[in-house]
Amino acid sequence: MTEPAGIEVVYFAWVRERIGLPRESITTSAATVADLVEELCAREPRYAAAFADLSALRVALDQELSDFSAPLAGVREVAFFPPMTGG
Amino acid sequence: MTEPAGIEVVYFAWVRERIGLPRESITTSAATVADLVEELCAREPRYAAAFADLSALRVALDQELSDFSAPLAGVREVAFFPPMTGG
Amino acid sequence: MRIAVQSAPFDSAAELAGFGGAGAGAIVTFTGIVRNDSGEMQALELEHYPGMTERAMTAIAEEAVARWSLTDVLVIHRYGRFAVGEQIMMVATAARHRKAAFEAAEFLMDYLKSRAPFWKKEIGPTGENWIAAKEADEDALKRW
Amino acid sequence: MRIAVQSAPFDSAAELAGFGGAGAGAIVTFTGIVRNDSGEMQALELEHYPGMTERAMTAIAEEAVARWSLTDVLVIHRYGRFAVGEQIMMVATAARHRKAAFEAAEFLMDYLKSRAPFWKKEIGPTGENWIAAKEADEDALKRW
Repeated sequence: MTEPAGIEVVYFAWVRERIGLPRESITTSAATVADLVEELCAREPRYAAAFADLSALRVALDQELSDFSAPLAGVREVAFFPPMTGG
Repeated sequence: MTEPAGIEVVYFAWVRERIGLPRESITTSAATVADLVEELCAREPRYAAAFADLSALRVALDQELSDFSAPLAGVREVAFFPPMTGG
Repeated sequence: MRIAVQSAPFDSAAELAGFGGAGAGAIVTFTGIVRNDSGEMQALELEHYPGMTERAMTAIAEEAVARWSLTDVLVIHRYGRFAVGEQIMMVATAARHRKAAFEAAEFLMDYLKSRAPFWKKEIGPTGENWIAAKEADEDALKRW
Repeated sequence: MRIAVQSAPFDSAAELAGFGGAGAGAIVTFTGIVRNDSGEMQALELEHYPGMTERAMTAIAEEAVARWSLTDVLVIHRYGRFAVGEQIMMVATAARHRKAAFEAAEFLMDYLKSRAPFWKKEIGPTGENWIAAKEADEDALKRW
């Protein structure tokens, strides 16, 4: 746990649909992305449903691909989404 | 040697330049392309110069790539040229 | 170098006017078109991550320029709702030689597919369906 | 399928209007441009073998269509005298998937380079020079 900080959390594709909103501002003391996911899952079943299988998810910190073990210190925007399908 | 037959012989790129003409009709009893080359080389030095190194030449029979050992029977057009450089 | 993320259609011919750069001997383009694989698709929806999309596309294009000494590069990717047959994206690469132009274009496509934040959803008569990423797409990155 | 051997310039945009065929999801194009490698070239001359050129180009294009199930193919090759920067040739391939479109375009280029009867001559300030075929060009055919 670190000092509570304000962070933007954004969701895309079916993660957005399961959680039911595209973005939210939260205050968290989660130290890592994994901690943040745990905190969100504890909130409501729709979060637990979206994060049920982390291997099916990707995370970006301040718009750079990252991973679930990454620290959140200094991060302003966390994005969760499924593997990308552009092209 | 086969029955003498009329054949069109065409030259491209530096083969044409060395021989000094783009095409000629000849009557030959050469059985193969190699025989025809030998016959041409015996004519004049410019032919011998053009055909000095057969590994630097390609041959087409009736507009299909072929080789120097191919028979000439039934062929109407023989073309000699260096390796191609299209694209 | 031109990178564009847009919902509007693009005109390949207009985009390629003046494309190439000094010393270019080879230009390769790729255009992606909406297919109707299931035969029942009514539309394709492409969602993206504004901001990150431009960053990711720029980073991928800059890497291609550096690795293949490209004399020019163009990447356009659309988002929004598409009908079957519509152009969805294009890339163009210019280099001195053809091998570099081809390789760079394939590199761009492989990376855009798995590293640019776009997600495709098929709209059909019985509902909507997010298209899953293929393992082969991720594997394709390993050759670079 | 469209195969053209011509001395006149071509307009890529016009050539590609309507190109693709049913079910195409990927279109790859290659355009070859006259480079000035020596820095001293004043013009490039391309000689070809009328009749055989069309036959060879058609055979190569038909093989590409068969091997990669192309939905469309286009090959244009010019001959005559060119200035640096001029478009000399183009190919376009359309297929369901990008891998097939890319491979078929590279196959067409590799074969056109060594199997279509064209010969290039560089015209410079001190004279003319036939461009020699590269061993690498012949080797490139082995991968197909």
